[in-house]
Amino acid sequence: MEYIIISIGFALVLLGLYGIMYMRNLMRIIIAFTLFNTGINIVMVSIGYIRNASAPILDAIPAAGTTPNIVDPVPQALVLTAIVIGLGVTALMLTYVVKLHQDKKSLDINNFKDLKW
Amino acid sequence: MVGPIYIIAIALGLAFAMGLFGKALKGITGALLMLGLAAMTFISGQWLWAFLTDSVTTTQIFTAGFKPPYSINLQMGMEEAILTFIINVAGLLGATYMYQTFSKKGEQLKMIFLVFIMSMNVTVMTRDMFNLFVFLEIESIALAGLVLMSNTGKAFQAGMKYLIATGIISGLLLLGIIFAYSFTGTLNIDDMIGAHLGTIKASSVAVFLILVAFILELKPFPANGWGLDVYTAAHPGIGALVSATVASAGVYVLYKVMPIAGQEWYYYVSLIGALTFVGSNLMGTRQNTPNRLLGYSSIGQVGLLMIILGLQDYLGDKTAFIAFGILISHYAAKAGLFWISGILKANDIKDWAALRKNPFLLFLFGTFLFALIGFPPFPSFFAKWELIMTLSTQGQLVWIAVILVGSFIEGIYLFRWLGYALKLDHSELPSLNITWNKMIPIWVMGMSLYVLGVYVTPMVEFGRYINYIPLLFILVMFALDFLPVYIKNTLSIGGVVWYMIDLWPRIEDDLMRQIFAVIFLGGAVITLAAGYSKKGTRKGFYPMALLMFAGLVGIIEASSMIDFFFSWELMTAGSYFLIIRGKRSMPHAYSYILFSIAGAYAILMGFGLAYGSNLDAGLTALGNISFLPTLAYSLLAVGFMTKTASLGLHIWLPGAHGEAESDVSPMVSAILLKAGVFGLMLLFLFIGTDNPNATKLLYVLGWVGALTTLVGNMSAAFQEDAKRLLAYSSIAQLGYVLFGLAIMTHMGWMASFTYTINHFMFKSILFLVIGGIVVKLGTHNMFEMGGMIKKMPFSFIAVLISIIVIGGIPPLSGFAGKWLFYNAIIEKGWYFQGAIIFFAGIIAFLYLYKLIHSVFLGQLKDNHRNMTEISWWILGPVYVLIIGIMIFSAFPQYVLQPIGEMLNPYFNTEIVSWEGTKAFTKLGYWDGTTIMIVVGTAFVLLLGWLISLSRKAQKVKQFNIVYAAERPFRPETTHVSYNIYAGYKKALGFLVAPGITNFWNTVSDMVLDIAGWLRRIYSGSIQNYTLHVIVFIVVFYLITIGGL
Amino acid sequence: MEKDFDKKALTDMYKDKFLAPENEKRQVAAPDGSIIEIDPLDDYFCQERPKELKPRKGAVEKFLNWARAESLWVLGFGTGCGSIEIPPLVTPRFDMYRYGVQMRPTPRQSNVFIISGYLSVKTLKRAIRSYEQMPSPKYIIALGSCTINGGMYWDSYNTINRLDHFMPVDVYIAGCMPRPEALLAGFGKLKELIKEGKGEKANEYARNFDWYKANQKKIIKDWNMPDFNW
Amino acid sequence: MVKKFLILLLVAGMGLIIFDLYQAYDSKENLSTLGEYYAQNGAEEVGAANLVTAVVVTYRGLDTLGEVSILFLTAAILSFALSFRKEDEIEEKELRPTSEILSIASQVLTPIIMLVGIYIFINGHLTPGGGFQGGAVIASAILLMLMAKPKLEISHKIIGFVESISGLSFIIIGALGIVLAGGFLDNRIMSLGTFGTLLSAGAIPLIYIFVGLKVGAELSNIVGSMSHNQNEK
Amino acid sequence: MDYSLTKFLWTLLGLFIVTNWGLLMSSTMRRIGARVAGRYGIPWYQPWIDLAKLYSLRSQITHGTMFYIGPVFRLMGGVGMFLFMPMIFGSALWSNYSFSGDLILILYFQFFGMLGMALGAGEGGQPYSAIGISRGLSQFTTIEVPMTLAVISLAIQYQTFSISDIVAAQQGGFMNWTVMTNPFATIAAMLSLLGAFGHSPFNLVKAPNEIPIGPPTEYHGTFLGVLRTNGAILHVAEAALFMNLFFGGATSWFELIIKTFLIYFWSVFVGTVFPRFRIEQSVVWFLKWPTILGIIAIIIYL
Repeated sequence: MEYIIISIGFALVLLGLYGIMYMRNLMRIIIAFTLFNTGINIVMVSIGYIRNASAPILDAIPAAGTTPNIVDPVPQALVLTAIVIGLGVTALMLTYVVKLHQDKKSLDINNFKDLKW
Repeated sequence: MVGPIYIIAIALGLAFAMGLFGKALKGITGALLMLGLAAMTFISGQWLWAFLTDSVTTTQIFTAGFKPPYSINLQMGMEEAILTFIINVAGLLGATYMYQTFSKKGEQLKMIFLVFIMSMNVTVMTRDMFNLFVFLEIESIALAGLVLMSNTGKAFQAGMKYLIATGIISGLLLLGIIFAYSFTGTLNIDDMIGAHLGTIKASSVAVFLILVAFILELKPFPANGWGLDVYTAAHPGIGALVSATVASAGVYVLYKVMPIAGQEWYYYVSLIGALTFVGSNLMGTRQNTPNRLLGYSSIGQVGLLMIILGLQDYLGDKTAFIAFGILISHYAAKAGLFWISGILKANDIKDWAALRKNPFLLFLFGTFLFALIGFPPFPSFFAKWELIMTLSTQGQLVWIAVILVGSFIEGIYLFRWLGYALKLDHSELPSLNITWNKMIPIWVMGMSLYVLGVYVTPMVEFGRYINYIPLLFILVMFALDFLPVYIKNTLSIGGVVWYMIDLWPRIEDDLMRQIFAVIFLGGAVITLAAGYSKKGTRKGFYPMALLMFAGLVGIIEASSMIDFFFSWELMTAGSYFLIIRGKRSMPHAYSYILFSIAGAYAILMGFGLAYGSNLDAGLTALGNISFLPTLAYSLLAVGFMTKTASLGLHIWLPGAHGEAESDVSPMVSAILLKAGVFGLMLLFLFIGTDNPNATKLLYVLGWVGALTTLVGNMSAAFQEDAKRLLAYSSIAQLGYVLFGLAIMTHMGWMASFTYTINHFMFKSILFLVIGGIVVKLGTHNMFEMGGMIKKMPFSFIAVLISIIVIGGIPPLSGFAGKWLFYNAIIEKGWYFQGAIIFFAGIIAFLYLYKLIHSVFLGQLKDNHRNMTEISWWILGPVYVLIIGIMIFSAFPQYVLQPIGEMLNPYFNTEIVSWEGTKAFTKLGYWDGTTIMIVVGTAFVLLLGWLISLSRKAQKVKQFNIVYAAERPFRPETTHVSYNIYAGYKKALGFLVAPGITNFWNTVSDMVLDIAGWLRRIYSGSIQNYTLHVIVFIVVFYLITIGGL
Repeated sequence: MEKDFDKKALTDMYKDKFLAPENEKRQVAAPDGSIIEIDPLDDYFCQERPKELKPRKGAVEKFLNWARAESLWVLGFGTGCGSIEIPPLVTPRFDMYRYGVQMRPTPRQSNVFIISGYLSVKTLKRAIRSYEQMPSPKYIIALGSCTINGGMYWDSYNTINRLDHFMPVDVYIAGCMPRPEALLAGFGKLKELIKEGKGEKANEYARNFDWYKANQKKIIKDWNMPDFNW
Repeated sequence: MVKKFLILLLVAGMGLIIFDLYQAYDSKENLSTLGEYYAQNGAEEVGAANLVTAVVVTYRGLDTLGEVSILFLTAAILSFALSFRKEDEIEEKELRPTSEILSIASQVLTPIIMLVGIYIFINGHLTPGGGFQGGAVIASAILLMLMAKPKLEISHKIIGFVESISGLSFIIIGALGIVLAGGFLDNRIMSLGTFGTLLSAGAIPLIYIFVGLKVGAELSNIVGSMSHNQNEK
Repeated sequence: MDYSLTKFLWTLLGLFIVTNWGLLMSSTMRRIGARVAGRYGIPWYQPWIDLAKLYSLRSQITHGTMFYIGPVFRLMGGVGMFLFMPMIFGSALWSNYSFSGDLILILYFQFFGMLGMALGAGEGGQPYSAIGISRGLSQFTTIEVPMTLAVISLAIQYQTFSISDIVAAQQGGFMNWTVMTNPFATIAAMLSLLGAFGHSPFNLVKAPNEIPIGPPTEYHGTFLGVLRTNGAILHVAEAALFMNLFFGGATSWFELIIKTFLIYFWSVFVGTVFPRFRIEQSVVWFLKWPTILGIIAIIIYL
């Protein structure tokens, strides 16, 4: 199960990368980027997964020396942060796209080569 | 002490609060911003001070009340203190600089700015991997926001590229972190280091991803197009911060996480650093947009830092000093440069000529550039020194070469830039409108470079011996630059004389140093005295001239290699500024400084080898190089030969000396070149006579010297420009000196000394006189002169005596050199080199005659009819020198005999013995005094005889000549000067075909072509930049883990 | 010898008209910006008049005259068709070196000027210049009848008829053309004259300088040189 | 074509790296050191039933501060970037009126959604969810409003006020941790309370309230800026 | 160091002899040349007459100080060469002032006169002079190459630069002369001598009708007299130098006269036979065969 999930995550990462490199429309690039991000998030979550364990929400304080059968809470916490960061970056990218579109009335990346060499 | 955590609290609290005050209290947000940054600076400054005074040790700051690895912890140590301090200072100064911009564009920018600075503080301090990631993201998002400040299409594009690239990088970083976590079960960096992830096959991919992400954050070549665009398009105030602080923080972060990967990976970091350093600088050579150029340079510097980080195993405990020396120089210089760029708002580095409208800015600009290159007294100089020395103790020659090559390439564009700023026409450029808040940050950065330079000096071995007194005097002269020439001149001469008196007791036992002290400082007095002929204030001349002389004296005084090299670089800098003062000197000063830097780096490497062999930085280490001695000696010799302008390395000289000002030419020709001679003498004395490692080198140098004289003299004969002719003559004369030294016998050295002394005197005379004439006549071209003997008889006599000396005609002192040479070459057995030397000596007559005939004899031109004698301020010193020549000619024994005795201990070869006024060798004899008497008597008798025979000669005018029964039409058509040796050129001109110039031209064209070709990878397309990043990752992966 | 026209009017007429352009006053700018007035004739040429140089007295002068006579250096300047007669003198057949007669390429080193045939006005100017540039004592040998009365060119529009109106002649060699033998004979005559102390025509030229100049200027209309060419 | 091939080649290369990662990945049976510590001691130390919340708010509180900063930054950048433009570009665009269903449904749903959001962040230490999630839900309510009434002008003043106050409070609570408890962002400035109740886990609910408000405000701000910008096209 | 009046007078006497011998030699050579052409040529005493005439010309001009001093320099060059050369081997009186310098001094003293001539002619403002000098200097540079090689070869051979010592080493029969012991150096030097004397084929410097007599175009009267005097001295001195270096020196004035005559005759002989070289041809010529011979002369001692 976890292998499938992590594979999906990895596949999304690769797909995202391919999209970023291949797409010419800025919006599509951003979508590819979110795919990429999502893929990573999936991988992160699945890293913390432990077979047959429950969510890291405890009903009671565990007795000393015993470990409750839960999945690793750390990747989940991390992925929370990662998602928010991804959100911020995506929002920022969209802002940029808005500005770029205002500037050139186009979303084709080939029109944005003013800076080179 | 205030805890570093408050840096975060203050920054974020203020940022949040700004929204609260909103529009109601708009005015206050600016003050809040400054206050907040000041507070952050204070906190980190306080820690830094505590560390500097050793009152604290490295402190861990825990959050949430739990110990790591369970919670995030920050660390405040010496390194963190320095970095947070410089980041915050840059933030404070940057905010000061952008104060108006900020208040115009609303409070959001201020918030973003605060968070931006804060995030870098945290990235430096945090010891948690994921936290590092979070704040890196904050940093890059804030930066993307700040880029928007420019509100231009280009800025949007740059920001977009930046976002996408960093997005991919951070995604990969995240992958790496999570897998590292999965392997180690911790997110704490120190724990991860303990886990030795890099060595385990399975976890090495995670390490790879982390490492490559942090490397990519540093914008390695070639995956750095997005970074460059940010530099180009961002507001220069932001560019300054990106270059100064983001790069610093990024480097430190890499330094922090590198141990996770382990030492196996360091090598690759260095490799990427080298690629970046060289590649980025190489492409910078084709760049004309100032901000982008600065971007290339920044990336290059970061590459250098990556090299250093990667080599930290070799560098050991010196890593910190070296890295910080380079980092801080880069930091201050880049920030200052970006800020200056913001003031100028120029799109082309050629427009930086507008800097001349504000001398202070120009001064600061120069300071920054020299700090970047690594000139003394800036910290980067000492850092580079330590870097090279330490690397060479480890035998890392290739790294030394890479670093020096990269630095040299950096010099190519930086000095082109400086030249443009110093020389290009700025009449049509707009004048500068500078507010105090823009000026203060630049001043702070500029001054801090000097202060830091002096501060770190004692940290280097032997550094405490470096003498800063002359530099202080120069600083005073800078301050007094508004005074008129005669006051400054008197002060300068006074300073030089005072220093001479001060110096003399210290070199009392060392005749060689005494001779060079007289040449350098006596020459200084003489050439400076000629400066009285100038009017006005002559801005900038005196500090630079004194800088050069200070460097020269420093070389004499130096007891250690660092002292020597320090002075050597000072001299180079001073002389560069002197040379570039000429009207058309820009390209020549440029090639001068490039050759000088290359030479200096060769010397540096040579010193490195010497240091590496002995672990001793004293000059005496040169005498005992066990590690690659031949290479070391060759490098040192080549380094010194760039100053003596030996064949192959001479192409800078004609232009540089020819186009310089009239009293600068003698300084750089008669005096400056002797620095190279002094260096060679030192080197050869340390090499010793029977050093098996240097035999071949000396043999080659002998040939080089001989061919230099031949080519120099022959080129001089075909010159039409009077000062260039003299310049080529200098090349040739220094060829003699080099040849004599390479002979490595008592007599060869005597000859070299004789030539050195003579060349000092006659070339001073010639350049002073010809320089004065060139100024008066308003032309360099000899064929436009003529007939000056009637207008300037005293100049004529001076030149006549000089050329008799150059020609080696008895009875004047030039013959002494020739005579010694004949003896030396027969003794040494270098017959063919000797024959070439003498062939060249006779060719000298061609240019000597051309010079004196074209200028003084022949037909007087119409527009020179009212000429009068050149200034007595020039002739005065000249006649002092002529008296010197006469004394040396009549009583050579008083000079040569002590020199001989000084040389005796060094050589066991045939010596020159003296019997009163007569010199003996095994082969022959020579009596200067008697010759003088005999020739003088006979000459007077013959002259008397001729006068008695023809008393009544009618004085006639210039056209009273027989002209095939016709009469001349114009003086111009009657003056034979242009291409006077046409037949000779036809026969032997092929020998001086500009092959060497063409060679260097081809080399530079090739470099520029490669750069132009390479930089096409930066096609401007977002996708291409993404591709570069991915290519970089994949290739790096294939090389490291894939085992390619 | 007097021609039937008003010579003063003629010289005045041509005085301004034929001032060569290069002799006109002009202004040039010095490097320092000041303007310099150039008067070519005065600035480029020495304007001194020739002086009469008295011979020494007695035996010294006699010895020197002998030396001068035995060392006749001839200016290599062929003025007319007669110049073809001079080169044979150096051939084995005539071998003038035997008599101490040598050719020199420059007037500064010559003593003897052979006016070898007719003189066109143009050549006259050059001849005068060359003659004046020779150091004194100097001698003129006039070769052929053209130098005596114009010869076959007596009514030519641009040759002179009587050489001694323009330059003092020491020896005339008549004929059209005289052969090299005659030239050698002429040298012999000249030697005699010098040895007798009669070779003082240079002084005569200086003495009657104004007269010669008036004659020369009357004929030479584009007089573009100083009065005496040193 | 060459480029396409190159891209595929590069993706293949990246695939190689990822394959390596994949190979390195191993299905886990046990918690990692860190996870184990949290599982064993998290509830006791922090008092939060939701361990993820414990980690997010307390153990890795600095990260959370960073996250908040990121959203804050994004909002600030957006409102900054989208506010300036050349004057001539500003022109009102005719918009199609929204459908009846949407406008009426939004009036009904908005308060409910808001309430759900508040619930989520108040109970963040007990149930799945928290400040970010709750904030996002609140923002979605605002989005719904905006969709229903495109001309709606959201009061930046109020949003900004909420945002700043909550942000400042977060910082102040964090700083109080240094004074009153073990370190910055330590939640134990208040009593941990009874495990599993609403008023437990020290300052976590407080922090989450502020975070939730702040996130909600920031996201609303973002959405509002975007919508405002779109209106002016 | 002998600065006595006796020495001075003897030297003066030597100078007088040398001058007269030089004049006689030049007229003799011209007579020989004339005989080759089938003429009688000048009388043997013609040079003296010419000198007398030149010194007694009445009018004279000068272009300036250097024009005036130039010939003095030139004469000084010739006289100096004489002064610093031992003329007669073994004679203290006829060794002149050669104790103040060796062979190198003499080699370099040649330039003294050359420079003076060049400067004096230059001040004349006469373009022909300058052209002549430029040719002369150009040619001179390469003339000196085989000469230098030969001198180096000699120095290796005899291990001395002292002329007296070189002559001493050649005593004891003509088989000891350098011309026999070191023929390559001798030939190289003798070829270089052709240029030094400036006879055809190397007389483009003074091309009489192209650039009227070259450097001395403007010189006349006394100046020319001085130059001619110098020519006489210089020719003998140079020939004597070659005699000392290659032909065993001279033990008496008679021997000196014979040897210098023959050496001088060598250049006249070549000059009578060969036509004139252009300057770029002569420059290259000296760098060819004479230089190669010079190099061989050194190689045999390596």
